[in-house]
Amino acid sequence: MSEEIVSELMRAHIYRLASTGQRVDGRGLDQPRKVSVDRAFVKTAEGSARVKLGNTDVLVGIKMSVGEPYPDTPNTGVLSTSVELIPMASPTFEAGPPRPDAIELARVVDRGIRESKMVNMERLCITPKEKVWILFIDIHVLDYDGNLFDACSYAAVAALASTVAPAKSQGLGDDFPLPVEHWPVSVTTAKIKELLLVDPSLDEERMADARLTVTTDENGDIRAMQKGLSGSFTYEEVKRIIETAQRVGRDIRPLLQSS
Amino acid sequence: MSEEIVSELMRAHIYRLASTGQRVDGRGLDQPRKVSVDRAFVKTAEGSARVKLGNTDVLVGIKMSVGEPYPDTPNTGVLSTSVELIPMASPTFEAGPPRPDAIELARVVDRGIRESKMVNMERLCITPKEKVWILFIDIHVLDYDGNLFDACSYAAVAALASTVAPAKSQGLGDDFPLPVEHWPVSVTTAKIKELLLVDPSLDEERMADARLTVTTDENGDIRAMQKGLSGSFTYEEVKRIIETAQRVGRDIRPLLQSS
Amino acid sequence: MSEEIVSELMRAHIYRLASTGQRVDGRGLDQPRKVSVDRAFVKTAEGSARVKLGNTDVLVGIKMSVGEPYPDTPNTGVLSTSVELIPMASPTFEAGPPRPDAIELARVVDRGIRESKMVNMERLCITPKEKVWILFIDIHVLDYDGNLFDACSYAAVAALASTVAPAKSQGLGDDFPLPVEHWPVSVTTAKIKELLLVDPSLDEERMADARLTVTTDENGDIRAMQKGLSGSFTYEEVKRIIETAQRVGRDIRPLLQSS
Amino acid sequence: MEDIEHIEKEMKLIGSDGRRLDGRSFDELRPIRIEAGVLRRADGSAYIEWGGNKVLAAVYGPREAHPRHLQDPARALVQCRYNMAPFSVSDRKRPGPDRRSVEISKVISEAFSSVVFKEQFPRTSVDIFIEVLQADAGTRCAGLTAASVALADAGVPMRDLVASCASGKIDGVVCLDLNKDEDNFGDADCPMAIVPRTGDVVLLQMDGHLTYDEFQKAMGLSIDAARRIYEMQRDALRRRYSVTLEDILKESPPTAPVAEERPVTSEEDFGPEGI
Amino acid sequence: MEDIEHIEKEMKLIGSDGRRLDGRSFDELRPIRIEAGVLRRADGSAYIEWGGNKVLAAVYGPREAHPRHLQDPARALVQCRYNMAPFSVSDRKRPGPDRRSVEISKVISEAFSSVVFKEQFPRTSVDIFIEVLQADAGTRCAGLTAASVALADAGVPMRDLVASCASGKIDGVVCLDLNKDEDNFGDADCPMAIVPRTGDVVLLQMDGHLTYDEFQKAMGLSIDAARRIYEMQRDALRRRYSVTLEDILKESPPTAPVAEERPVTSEEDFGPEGI
Amino acid sequence: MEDIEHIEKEMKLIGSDGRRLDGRSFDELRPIRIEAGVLRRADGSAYIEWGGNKVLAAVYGPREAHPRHLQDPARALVQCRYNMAPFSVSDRKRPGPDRRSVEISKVISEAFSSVVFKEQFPRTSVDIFIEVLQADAGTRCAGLTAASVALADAGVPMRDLVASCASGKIDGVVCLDLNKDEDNFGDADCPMAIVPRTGDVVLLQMDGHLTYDEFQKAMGLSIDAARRIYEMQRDALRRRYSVTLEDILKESPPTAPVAEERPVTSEEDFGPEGI
Repeated sequence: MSEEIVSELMRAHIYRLASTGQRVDGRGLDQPRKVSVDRAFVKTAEGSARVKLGNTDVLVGIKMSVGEPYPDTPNTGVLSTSVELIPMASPTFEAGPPRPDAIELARVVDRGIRESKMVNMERLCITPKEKVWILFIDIHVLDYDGNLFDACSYAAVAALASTVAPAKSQGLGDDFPLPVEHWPVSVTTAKIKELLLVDPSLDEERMADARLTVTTDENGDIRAMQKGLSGSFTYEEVKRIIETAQRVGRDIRPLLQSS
Repeated sequence: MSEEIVSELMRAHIYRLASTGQRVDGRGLDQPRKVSVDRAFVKTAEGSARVKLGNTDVLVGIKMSVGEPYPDTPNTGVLSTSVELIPMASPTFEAGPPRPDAIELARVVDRGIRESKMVNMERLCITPKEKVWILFIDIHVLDYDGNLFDACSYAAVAALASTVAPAKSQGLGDDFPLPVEHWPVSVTTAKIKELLLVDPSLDEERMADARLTVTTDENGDIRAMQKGLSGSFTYEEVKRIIETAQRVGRDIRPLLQSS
Repeated sequence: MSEEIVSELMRAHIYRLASTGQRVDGRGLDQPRKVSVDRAFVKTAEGSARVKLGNTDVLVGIKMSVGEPYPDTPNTGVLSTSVELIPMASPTFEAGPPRPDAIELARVVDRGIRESKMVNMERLCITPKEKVWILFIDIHVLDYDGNLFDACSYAAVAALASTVAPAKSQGLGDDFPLPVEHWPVSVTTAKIKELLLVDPSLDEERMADARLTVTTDENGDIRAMQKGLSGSFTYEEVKRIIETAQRVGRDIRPLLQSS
Repeated sequence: MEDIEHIEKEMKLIGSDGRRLDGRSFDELRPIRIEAGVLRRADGSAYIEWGGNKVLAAVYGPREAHPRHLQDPARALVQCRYNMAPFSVSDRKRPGPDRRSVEISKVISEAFSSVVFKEQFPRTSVDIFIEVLQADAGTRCAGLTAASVALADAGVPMRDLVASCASGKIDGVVCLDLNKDEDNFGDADCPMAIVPRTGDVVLLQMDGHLTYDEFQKAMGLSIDAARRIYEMQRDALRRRYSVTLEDILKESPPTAPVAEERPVTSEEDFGPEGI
Repeated sequence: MEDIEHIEKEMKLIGSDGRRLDGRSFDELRPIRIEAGVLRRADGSAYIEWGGNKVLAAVYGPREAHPRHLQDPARALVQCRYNMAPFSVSDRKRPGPDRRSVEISKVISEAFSSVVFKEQFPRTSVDIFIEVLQADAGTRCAGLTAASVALADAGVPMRDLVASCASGKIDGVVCLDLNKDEDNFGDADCPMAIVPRTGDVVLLQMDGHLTYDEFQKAMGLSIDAARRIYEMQRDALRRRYSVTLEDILKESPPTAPVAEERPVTSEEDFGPEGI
Repeated sequence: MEDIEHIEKEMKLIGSDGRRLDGRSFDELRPIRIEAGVLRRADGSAYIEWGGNKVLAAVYGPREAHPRHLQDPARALVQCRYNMAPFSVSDRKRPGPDRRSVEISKVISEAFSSVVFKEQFPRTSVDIFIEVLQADAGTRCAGLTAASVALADAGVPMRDLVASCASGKIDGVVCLDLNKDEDNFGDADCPMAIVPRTGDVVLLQMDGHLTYDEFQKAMGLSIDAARRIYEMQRDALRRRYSVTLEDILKESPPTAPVAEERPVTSEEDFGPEGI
């Protein structure tokens, strides 16, 4: 577990480097790590994507089944997002029911997708008040090297975009791809003292004072935000972070869209 | 937590005073604390009451919904009572599933209401075997200064008496007040050595050897009893306690009935 | 709890004796303890049996109710086996949800019954896809002196053989005994160093390196096997154990069949 | 099923001859049989059949209480776990404690707390396990009565045994020891437990509808019955430790006597009669 | 019910006069009333009514953190538990934390972590309890605002109070402090909390759809409102510790002042105004 | 869906040419591909594709066992957690362990307990994590096979690798390595695992219906296959630690070799071939 604590030396090194605009892995402060996307990794799922964001490795599988809508949204399908931080991925993850970290992560990823109206959930209604498609987004974190918010979000978006609804096996006509209408991209910035670093690695994340995740759509509009950790941001910093998220989002979006 | 243990000095003081018929807060041994009732505190509930018994502060909200009856009582509504001993109310309460203390408390309050037939549950049947009203009594203890059995019971009774069934929103005719037919009053007596103290305060409760809760109705008949703690009562003491409960019950009943 | 550890002295004694073909309770190495079966112990159950295997004491009750079949087996009844290792039976058992030991035990007993097709589950279908009989095998271990695998299995088999389905009370015609078609017998062998001991007692079980449970039917065919503990078997040992299980099974089967 | 119950509700629980449906008079107990020392692993145990109830009780301890932070440096904890087997009732009960079991476990723990000499065994716990194998109303009284014998069988020093019995009201008549139908369709039930030597009430619960007079009648019946049950408890212990050990419960033969090593309780503690 | 909602969806949330359905203008707060020191057992407490929200906050600590392995040898833990009473919403909520409550508890804990002087109280925890008794949208902001007063009432040293308010978008218009209907049928909601003296943002969440311009408008409204709420918080503390103690909340009379024994915070920490 | 299954039940699983539906002969394995060292955080890891199974295994340790009271002062604990991803099966599996996973975790833990040199690492635990990402029958054998490679990759000293394979019976014919349809509609399945160097059986389970002769045929097939799988395991480790590191699994490039710092096992322990 000792490796879990970033040594004072490493902290000083990261900060000193960052204050000159550099990072340990050679990136600039507002530059995310390399994103690679492998679609359709899992054949037992209706859709899937394995995303590597640097060394962070996340697998998302989408399962669809037919069930009842919620009483207050009788005309829309149901979206359910869960994250398992399995102990395989990090010595700090433990088996058991999801802890607050995993719950927040799942809810933030879910909001990015839900609030951007990425999938037109009304087209997943089969019979109003009675039968709708239920969409399970199951996020399996395989290797944890920082910034799960973005890695999980990318994998979920790419998996949804590759999902084909198994209508035929349910006697509901032909299989069809999910009606994807928007492309949310989550960009997370960490604050270390006065410095802002996009897409923090594990070491950076661990020494961060505050974190802000901003999800923007293909128009650059804001669809979800989440501030985390016990530090604070100035309002000016918030605005800079949003502008960076818009710009970085534009770069990453095509990687999630292409197949 | 040290404050949680009644000091030996305090114990001696309480006992010495009580053996001369007096109590720290000026009451006589068979005198309950002041009861104040605030009805309709919570607008989101079908009925509610906030009761202060001395400094013990309890809020009860009643929610009603439509559901299925139990198979063995197809013609009666369903009553469900639960208590949350939220950590706000005392440094000794912990978050989490209800512990034996809270379960006993909820069950004793429930029995007082159920066995006295306070609410005519048969009139809460909508369609036999299919649809009945379900009555949720949710007890939220806000501030704990002793004798939750009586405080919770008073708040539950007063809340039920203020409850209006939301029939209209369910398409079941006009809203109607609950059919209240009896008025159970719970009176708890603590035994400290050989002395019997009605409505124990927190300090008294903590040094008590035994506890007896007696619920009587408007005729003075006994509807529920519960002995607690690891001490014992003589049969003569039990009889004295019942007689006191009948008398104190008569005094308190009007406070719960008036609106 | 110190009694829970078999002293070095006792271990040496058991091993020395066993290496001469003897056991502390006088048995030979391939000889099970005395089995006694008391049927219909519990009148509230549809079937029951209390089995003593030496001093190990197990009570099984069978309850039946009507419910839905699993979607993938629409024409067969449902079998559900659970074990409670109640703290009454041993100082090492704790209250709470079943731990891995109890889960393995329940699943191995279940497989012996399920895979041998002891009960013809298709005859427990009432209306395909809609209504079938659900068979609950509840195993209550009362006194633990080793080899629960066999004791629980014997009690479950004997209880099933005594079970009468309560069809009449469900408006489903006359009550009928379960359609029993096969007679699985589980025989467990423990390995202590190079020695193989059938039906290990508690002390033997605790010093065993490996365990193999073999369930055979009335034809001597193998229906289920389960290797346990952290030691290993040679293939030759596995074969010897199976042959012993076939032979011991033939001896024990009549005890479970007769009423 | 509902129809049957409805019929029974109309049905009189007491016949024109003043007898109850099972033939008992108002002050008559159901048949009771108690056996001490029926389990091998437990430090003490007892089995009771009381009408249609079949209940096992076992005691472990005094043993080190754990988890440690529960230990009381001044005395032993007395902890009871009352549990119903899934097959002990007509509709299968899901395994594990429900709210009713938790409450019963609590009041039984408290009942024994006042008789066990807890101060003799600081930091330990005396663990009482009650398993209801077949239920027919009155299981808490049956369990408490058996657990009392199991405590004595385990040699746990106590002021006295605890004896327990319920009374109630059916068809408006106060009656002793209700069975399942009487409990379901009766008007009130009042389980209690006393320390027979002193008459101290260590458990008392009531639900239903009793006038003060009726309550006193019910208590009178229960106290009288508890004294008779006390004799049965002592008989069971006498049989267990007698020279001619009767093998009454065929399925659960008592193990060898252990009275020499673990005296049930001293003469002083247990009163002039001894056991 | 679905039909009603459908109708409301068609319904305009802002009238032709530019007023919202409850009569407020776009930059108007709902009525807010704060009371400090309303509970007896807690070390500090506050009650807030904010529109239709009724929320209690209590603080215990700094007290020994337990279980022990959670203790931080260098500083206090700041732990919030946000909870909704089952009857606080129209459809009864099952007791116990759901995923939403867990997330809100986490972001509120983090918001206070940056203002409490944690290093002064190693190995302890400062426990904040927020109970929503009646909910009408914006409960996390109301809870945070009340908890801030409760922390001060408990005498927990802080850099400043935290003040919180949400803004959102309804019918395409950026508005302050959405109520329940506006939240349900609006386009976006953006709760935030700041440290008023510095303007530091300690909580920020958003969901819905805002252009960057709209976001800035929303933040402008919220920051301005938070400063007004800050005054109300300080008023509540002034009333609590004033000589003439007003008995505003009749059902919950404030207990005797404890300012002497537990100074809320030092002059230096809390800015020139003091409280 | 039921209809489809019904049809398949009637369907022959072995054709008139003696071939199975996927074209294999009775003693033929499905295609297997093993890759060592595929994760960065874990101390050791491996990925296996075995027919339609995709399984990851990771190893942490030996590391301090916690909670502490689980520590064994004489040896390391070997603890496996087998888990299926919700999307790994056709009907979504709820997250978290079910009874089947608990049992499989237990038998795999026990299988490795006999090969790890536990006495060298008292008070520690060796934690093995198996994640089934896509399932097609035989996941426990695939997981065990991969975990064995992950243990070697982590440098955990062992007597030998463990190799695993199942055999079963379909259409009355004993066959090696059943796939999902064969498992669902076959007559028996018998997973086993051996220590190849000695032939010791460390895992053995069976369900279905096998005569004693058929069992011996099945074991013969499995033992033979396990020896072939053993070669694949060793090949994977050779590739991992070779000079020319092949980037076979494009999505999960192996990290830099760590053989220098953590020798897999000594020559003596692992047999003359080394790895």
